[in-house]
Amino acid sequence: MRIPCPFCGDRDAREFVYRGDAAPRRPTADDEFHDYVYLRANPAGAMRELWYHAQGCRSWIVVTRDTRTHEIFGAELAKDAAR
Amino acid sequence: MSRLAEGGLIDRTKPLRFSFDGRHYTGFAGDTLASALIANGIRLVGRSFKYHRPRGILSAGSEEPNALVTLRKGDRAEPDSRATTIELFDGLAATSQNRWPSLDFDMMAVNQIAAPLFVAGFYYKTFMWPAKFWEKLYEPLIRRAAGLGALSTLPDPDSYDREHGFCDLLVIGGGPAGLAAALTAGRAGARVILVDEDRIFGGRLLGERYEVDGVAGVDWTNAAVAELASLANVRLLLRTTVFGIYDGREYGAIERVADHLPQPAPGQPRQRFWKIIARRAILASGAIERPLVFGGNDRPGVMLASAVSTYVNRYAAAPGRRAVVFTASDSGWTTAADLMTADIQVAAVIDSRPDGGVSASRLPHDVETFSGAVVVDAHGAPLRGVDIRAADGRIRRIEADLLAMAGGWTPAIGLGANLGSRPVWSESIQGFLIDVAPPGLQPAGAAAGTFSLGAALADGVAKAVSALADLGFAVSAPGRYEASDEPSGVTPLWHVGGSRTKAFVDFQHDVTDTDIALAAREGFVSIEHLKRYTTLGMATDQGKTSQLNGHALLAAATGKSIAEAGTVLSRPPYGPVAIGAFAGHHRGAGFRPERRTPAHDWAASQGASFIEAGLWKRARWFARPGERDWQETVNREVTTTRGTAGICDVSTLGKIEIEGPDAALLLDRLYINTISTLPVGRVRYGVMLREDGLVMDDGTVTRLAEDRFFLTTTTANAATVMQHIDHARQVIWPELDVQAVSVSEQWASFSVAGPEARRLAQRLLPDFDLANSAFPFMAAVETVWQTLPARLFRVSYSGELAYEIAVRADHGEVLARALHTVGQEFGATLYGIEALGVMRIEKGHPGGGELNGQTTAADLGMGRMMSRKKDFIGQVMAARPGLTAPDRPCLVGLRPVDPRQRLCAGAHLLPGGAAAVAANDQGHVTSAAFSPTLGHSIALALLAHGAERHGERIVVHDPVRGPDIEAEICSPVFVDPEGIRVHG
Amino acid sequence: MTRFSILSLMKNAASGHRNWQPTWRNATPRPDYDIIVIGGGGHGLATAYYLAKNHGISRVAVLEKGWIGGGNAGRNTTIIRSNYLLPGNEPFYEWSMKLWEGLEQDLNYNTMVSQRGVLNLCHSDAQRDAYARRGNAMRLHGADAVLLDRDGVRRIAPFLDFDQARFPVTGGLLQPRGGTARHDAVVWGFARGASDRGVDIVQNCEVTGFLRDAAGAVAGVETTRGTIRAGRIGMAVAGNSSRVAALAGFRLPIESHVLQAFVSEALKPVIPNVITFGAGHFYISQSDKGGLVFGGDIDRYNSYASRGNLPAVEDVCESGMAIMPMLGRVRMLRSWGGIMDMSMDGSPVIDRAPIDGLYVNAGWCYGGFKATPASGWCFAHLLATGNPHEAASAYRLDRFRTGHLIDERGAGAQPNLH
Amino acid sequence: MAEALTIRTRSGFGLATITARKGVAAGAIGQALGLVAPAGPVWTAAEGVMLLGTGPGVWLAHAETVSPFWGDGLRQRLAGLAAVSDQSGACVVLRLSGAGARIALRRGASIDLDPAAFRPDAVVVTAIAHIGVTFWQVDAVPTYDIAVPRSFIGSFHHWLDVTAAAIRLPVPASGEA
Ligand SMILES: Cc1cc2nc3c(=O)[nH]c(=O)nc-3n(C[C@H](O)[C@H](O)[C@H](O)COP(=O)(O)OP(=O)(O)OC[C@H]3O[C@@H](n4cnc5c(N)ncnc54)[C@H](O)[C@@H]3O)c2cc1C
Ligand SMILES: NC(=O)c1ccc[n+]([C@@H]2O[C@H](COP(=O)([O-])OP(=O)(O)OC[C@H]3O[C@@H](n4cnc5c(N)ncnc54)[C@H](O)[C@@H]3O)[C@@H](O)[C@H]2O)c1
Ligand SMILES: Cc1cc2nc3c(=O)[nH]c(=O)nc-3n(C[C@H](O)[C@H](O)[C@H](O)COP(=O)(O)O)c2cc1C
Ligand SMILES: [Zn+2]
Repeated sequence: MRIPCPFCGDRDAREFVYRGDAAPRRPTADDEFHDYVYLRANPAGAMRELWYHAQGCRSWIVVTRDTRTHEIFGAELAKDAAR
Repeated sequence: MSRLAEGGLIDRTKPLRFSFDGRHYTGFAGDTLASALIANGIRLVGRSFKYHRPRGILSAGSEEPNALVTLRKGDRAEPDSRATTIELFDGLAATSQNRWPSLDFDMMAVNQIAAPLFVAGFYYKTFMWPAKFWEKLYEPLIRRAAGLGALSTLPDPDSYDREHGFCDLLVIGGGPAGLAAALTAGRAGARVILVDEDRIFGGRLLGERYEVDGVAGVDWTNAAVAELASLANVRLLLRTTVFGIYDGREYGAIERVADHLPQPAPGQPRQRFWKIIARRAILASGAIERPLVFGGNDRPGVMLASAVSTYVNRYAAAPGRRAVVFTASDSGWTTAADLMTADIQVAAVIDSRPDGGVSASRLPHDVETFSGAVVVDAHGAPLRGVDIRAADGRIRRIEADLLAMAGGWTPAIGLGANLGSRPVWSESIQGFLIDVAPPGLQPAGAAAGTFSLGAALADGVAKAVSALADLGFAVSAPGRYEASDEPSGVTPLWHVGGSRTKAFVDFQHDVTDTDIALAAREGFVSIEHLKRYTTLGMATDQGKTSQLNGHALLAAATGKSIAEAGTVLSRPPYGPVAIGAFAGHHRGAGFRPERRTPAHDWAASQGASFIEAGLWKRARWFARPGERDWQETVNREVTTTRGTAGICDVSTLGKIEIEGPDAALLLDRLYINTISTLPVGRVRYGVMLREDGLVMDDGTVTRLAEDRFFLTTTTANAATVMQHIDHARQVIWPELDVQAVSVSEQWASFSVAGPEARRLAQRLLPDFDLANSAFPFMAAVETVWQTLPARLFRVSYSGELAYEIAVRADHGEVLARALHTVGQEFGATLYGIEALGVMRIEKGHPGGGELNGQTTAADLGMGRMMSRKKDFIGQVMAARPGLTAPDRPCLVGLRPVDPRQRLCAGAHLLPGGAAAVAANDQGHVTSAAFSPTLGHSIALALLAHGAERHGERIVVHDPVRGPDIEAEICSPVFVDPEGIRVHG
Repeated sequence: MTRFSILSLMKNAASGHRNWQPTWRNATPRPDYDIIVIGGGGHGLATAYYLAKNHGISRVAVLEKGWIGGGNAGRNTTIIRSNYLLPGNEPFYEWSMKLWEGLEQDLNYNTMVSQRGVLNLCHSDAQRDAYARRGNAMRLHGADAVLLDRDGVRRIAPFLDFDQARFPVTGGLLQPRGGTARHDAVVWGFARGASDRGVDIVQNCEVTGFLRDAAGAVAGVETTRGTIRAGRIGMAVAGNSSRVAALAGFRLPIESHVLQAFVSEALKPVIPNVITFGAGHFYISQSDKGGLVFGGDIDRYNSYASRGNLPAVEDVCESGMAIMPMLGRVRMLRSWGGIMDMSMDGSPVIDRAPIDGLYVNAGWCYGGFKATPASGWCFAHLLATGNPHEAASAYRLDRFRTGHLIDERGAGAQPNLH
Repeated sequence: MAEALTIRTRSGFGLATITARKGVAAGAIGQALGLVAPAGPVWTAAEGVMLLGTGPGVWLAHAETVSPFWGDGLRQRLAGLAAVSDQSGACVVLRLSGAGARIALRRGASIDLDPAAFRPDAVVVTAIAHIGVTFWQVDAVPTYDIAVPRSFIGSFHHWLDVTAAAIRLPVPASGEA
């Protein structure tokens, strides 16, 4: 599998660390922390997810990928991702 | 000898000696082991899996289910190798498998007598009584009988390499379709990789006698390959099997670099693992001929017709003297013609199609032919004759030592299903074809069901043209090829009824027609259940020749069409791949890289023993002559450090620089304690939590400037913490203006600890005021050592007066030497991580045993460090009841009541007198050591209500290692609890 | 139903095996049941079996979207063991081990439970101590555990790399009662037992929605084969837990990840036990057919495709070669993947769902095969009585809220690290 | 056919990581240093200083200098614009040259090094044999410089030796530049 790092270009997935659903935003209210820490989207289909280019440019990126086909639709730097 | 007098793509000037089961034979360069065996008249090659039936050679390619041998000997022995793909080399030694004592006389063949019991799934119904007998009796028996070849158990002596390929077009298979595709793309200027698993290109052309553009197929191939080789944008890979298709248009392939040699040259890898990224790909993998299912179809001497042609045409080896051809397709007639051209007698051609006889005119002279007829039983091992049932129902025996069967062709589309799309049935070709192809891939030629040569060539061109168009390459004049073609019609015959002997569907696994019927009867009617219940298609050939016949039989048994019954998925690898090839360089000591500190070699010269700490090699201790054991060495290192001074390499700690206007703010959010109040030039101990509230890591934070900090992490967590910080600043709080970079590799650092540490350090830095007043505990400074930037920290892990000195890594060894030289004047010792560990336990500092991802800051006695005045990662979740429960085990010290006894980490803690059951389990020992300072064993432990129980006695329960020990609970700080020494 | 024995086998052989009956009834769904179990994997079928056997409830349907055993039950590396550390886990897995030990006689089906021993290798003092901690915990729970030194390991597995290894073997933790079982037979055996007791096993029946009553409780399911009613519904859909939960309108602390497994060409017996590597991700055993069945770490990205990619393959093979250099010339025959419900603390959930009448059995990660009998037993208990079985009492859904986590590895809320 | 490959260990250079402050564009940083700071994974050079783009807003500065305080100087020049960390001791830089250099790197890294695809000024941060490395092409011979974290250099050499042997290359003893 190749992950399209917005900075480095397409790279072997082995260079990356994965961290799931990119949607959760760190909450401010205490009672929202359970969901933030434990409930991440796990859809069968397109998903925006976090990857860290650990053996590359060290960017956290948001990749849009279909979890059924592994097809990748695009990627952007997490710090630029729409919030 | 069965070698034909002339012809074939073998080099008769290069005879090669080889042995099979200890007997010696000769073949020629260009032979496979199978063709050489055939040329030597050997017909019995192996034994089947379950019934141990004698087996010969079925095919001439990688689909072979029967002719499996163990190739080579000793540590290079390779069990389960297909004789049909082994290239002959001089001195080749092969042995047959799965027989005892010999291939001709196999005791295990008694299984055949019990065969009526050994039907599909029989083992699920028996061997259950008595229960204990399974492991002791039944299973060992089954296991011994099963399995094929034996593994040497010696380390593989060969090496494996890897390579990465990138291209516009990958062409998988260099038969006519693949060659035509590669030529088209190569001429258009695209970057092309053409692979074939054979030793030469040509595919079926090598085994056929067709012509292309008026020249022999082989000559056309040679010209095509020569042209391709002349193109700089084309890469040709022979002996290379594409074994799998993966995401991102990635193709895995194995190049057999040296398998055709007696052994690899020095430094030469045996095989090379390719990862190829191809924008487009063409699957021109051809088609595989199907056997016919009739009684005795597994007997040595019964072969695929196309294989017969290949042996005769390509290898000039005659698989028999008197042949019968049994065909359901036109290609059987081609084989009959090939045999006759080679002067091999064709006793009869039996075509199951009522109108099959029309092809008789294709034969050069008269042969007895039967239409609408079948072979019902084959006799002899090796084959002596066949019983045929003519159209009128009469049975007739025909003597023959070779039966060529042509059941039709199955496109070799296994790779196309690798991404999970099931092939679909095609009525027109009576076979399964790729439905949804992997992105960028198109099948071509026989793999696309385009069987005839002319059409396959044209399809190769057309598919290449379409791929090139996608990529924006212009093709000016696509090639057109004229082929001397023949019809390729087939009317499948899935099963011959009325046989009296076993009819095999899956040869290697001994799955018969009746097994399939039985499975259906027992409810295993899903194609996937059928597979698992009968093991159809699960052998080393993955059912390349058997799958479709089996599925057709299931369809018939359940009254469905083949399209409804469906087929199973082919998974990688397409052909079996040596595990060593996937591992490549990363085995043995090269499994993972090794990290060495800058002073590693110097430490070794000082007598250091090293130990793994993650990827690092760290000095464990520095033994001196005369020391009896490591304990004595470590005791000395600790005692000398505490009494005088010690020097320790701490370069492995993770080191991170954090800069920017918001650096302090970020650090406040990362650590449980407040960092923003830290003055410049000072160090603070800090603890980080994960967002779930459990401790992630601990370390020090130094403020180098108002907006510049230097962090240390534990050796084990360096990468995790860096990732965590990047996550915090890029994902959680991208609005912060803060930069972070790892400088772990930049600094070599050494700890100098002990009462003499100041004097020692002062000698190193004569111009710097190290007095307590000027440079107190937890002070830090960027300074200069000799002419180099250096950093000095007054921090202590050992609990002694201590300094950490760091210089650029490339000067680390120089610093180590300088410290040692000065140290010797003071009687300082070098110490390793074992002594470091003892001293940290003596001081009650948490280490690996305590920072195990399951503890909270409070568990470790650091609950009060958690600031309430700010938000930090983990704060909220750390407050959950489960993480704040008063009965959570917390950090205590333990000392044995009998000071001669030793405590061990991993022991559990039980109240005195309580039964050794889980209900009484109150905690466990996290770290333990012998304390030379106290003269007895000490330990840290996590114990329920531990903080309130100092002075109590408890049982240290360690049944996996030894008897219970009584211990006294105490403070985790064993040495200098007031912390006077560090301030000294 | 014919009782299986060597006698019945011989009798049937005499009649050309023409009289065997279907192993289970391939049922057509009825309009309503007392209990519906979603998922015809090992857990769903075992649940149905024990509902009928232990609780006398047989108006039960098992709804399977494909063919039974086609999920993880048919894809796993068949290791059974009860070598857990934490008090929330160990009693449960030890109970499962005990059920395995009597399963064949109970089911009258040879599931080939083979107690050949599970050996976890260790490579450092710290790891040895962690294994000691675990072994001691197992012993406190009445399970068997033996801590081996290097020579002890060498006696069992002389073919390991003791000399050149990057991370030398220093010892191991052996559970002699651990081993393997024939995965497909477990599915078929439970199906046969359940079907025989009246349970309807319905294949090609995918649950696509839930029916609710006026009070909001579940009242049945919508399926690809129509509406089926029941007041109590248990979901045991492994890798699809999040999807089925979403149909019911709630979220689970689970991510679906792919784990690959591999089998080699068949070899004569060479690896006696189950062996796991401690300095990398690799485990291996040899099937009765002779194939070396092995695997390692998950692919580490969310997936619903039952297949993986090369990095995980490389990692597994590197790790295999690191401890068993004899594997170099062994050829991998097939690879495949299964979708696992990786939970946020690496431990499962057997609990009520936040919706009345709906019950969750999920989060088994890569270790739920060994749990099959106990999971079925405990889930049946919960479905039948409404109360958690004591062996599974820690597997609560609200533990993430309360902080009573069961995190064997200490990896935190990061499913792909468990 | 033996492809040429020479391997030299470089010395006497300075290395530093430069990370732009939030909102500071590459242009400003380049200006402060007297060259064009690349915005992508490529390098630029002027007056003995090279800027290698290794990440978004992150560069590795490489200078032919021997001053141990070079990093501090850089920090002063970029005050307010970027964070600077000296890395002069962090890496061993090897220079691989000859047709074999491309083959060796291709065997190690999953990067398309074909001249048709690889820019002559490209910078690659990747992993070879599980070791995180940074390499860039110096000339069309081709010659590459590759920065290997110092603690890994032994293992990297081991990989390089085996790989060089595998492509049938005589491995020259690595000498100081
Ligand atoms: C490669 C691999 C190796 C493993 N190795 C081991 C091991 O060695 N030891 C071990 O203990 N565990 C192992 N496991 C884990 C173990 O296989 C699983 O935890 C366990 O099988 C899950 O329970 P199950 O058998 O009920 O799941 P499954 O067999 O997956 O059953 C769930 C069923 O639910 C069905 N389903 C899903 N959605 C619906 C729907 N909407 N409607 C109807 N039906 C539906 C699915 O089709 C499936 O058949 C491994 C897993 C994998 C993938
Ligand atoms: N007359 C008939 O009924 C009939 C039927 C089928 C095929 N054919 C003949 O087959 C030929 C069709 O041409 P084609 O080019 O489509 O097929 P081909 O069989 O000639 O070539 C396929 C090639 O692909 C290679 N290959 C297969 N899988 C591979 C893999 N995974 N990795 C690497 N290499 C792989 C094989 O070694 C082979 O060389 C014609 O010569 C035609 O006459 C005839
Ligand atoms: C324990 C075990 C052993 C297996 N042994 C074999 C085998 O010997 N031959 C084979 O072809 N497949 C074997 N398989 C793999 C199956 O063929 C199949 O790949 C797996 O059940 C997943 O199904 P799928 O590939 O259809 O998705 C085995 C699977 C398991 C779980
Ligand atoms: Zn990147």
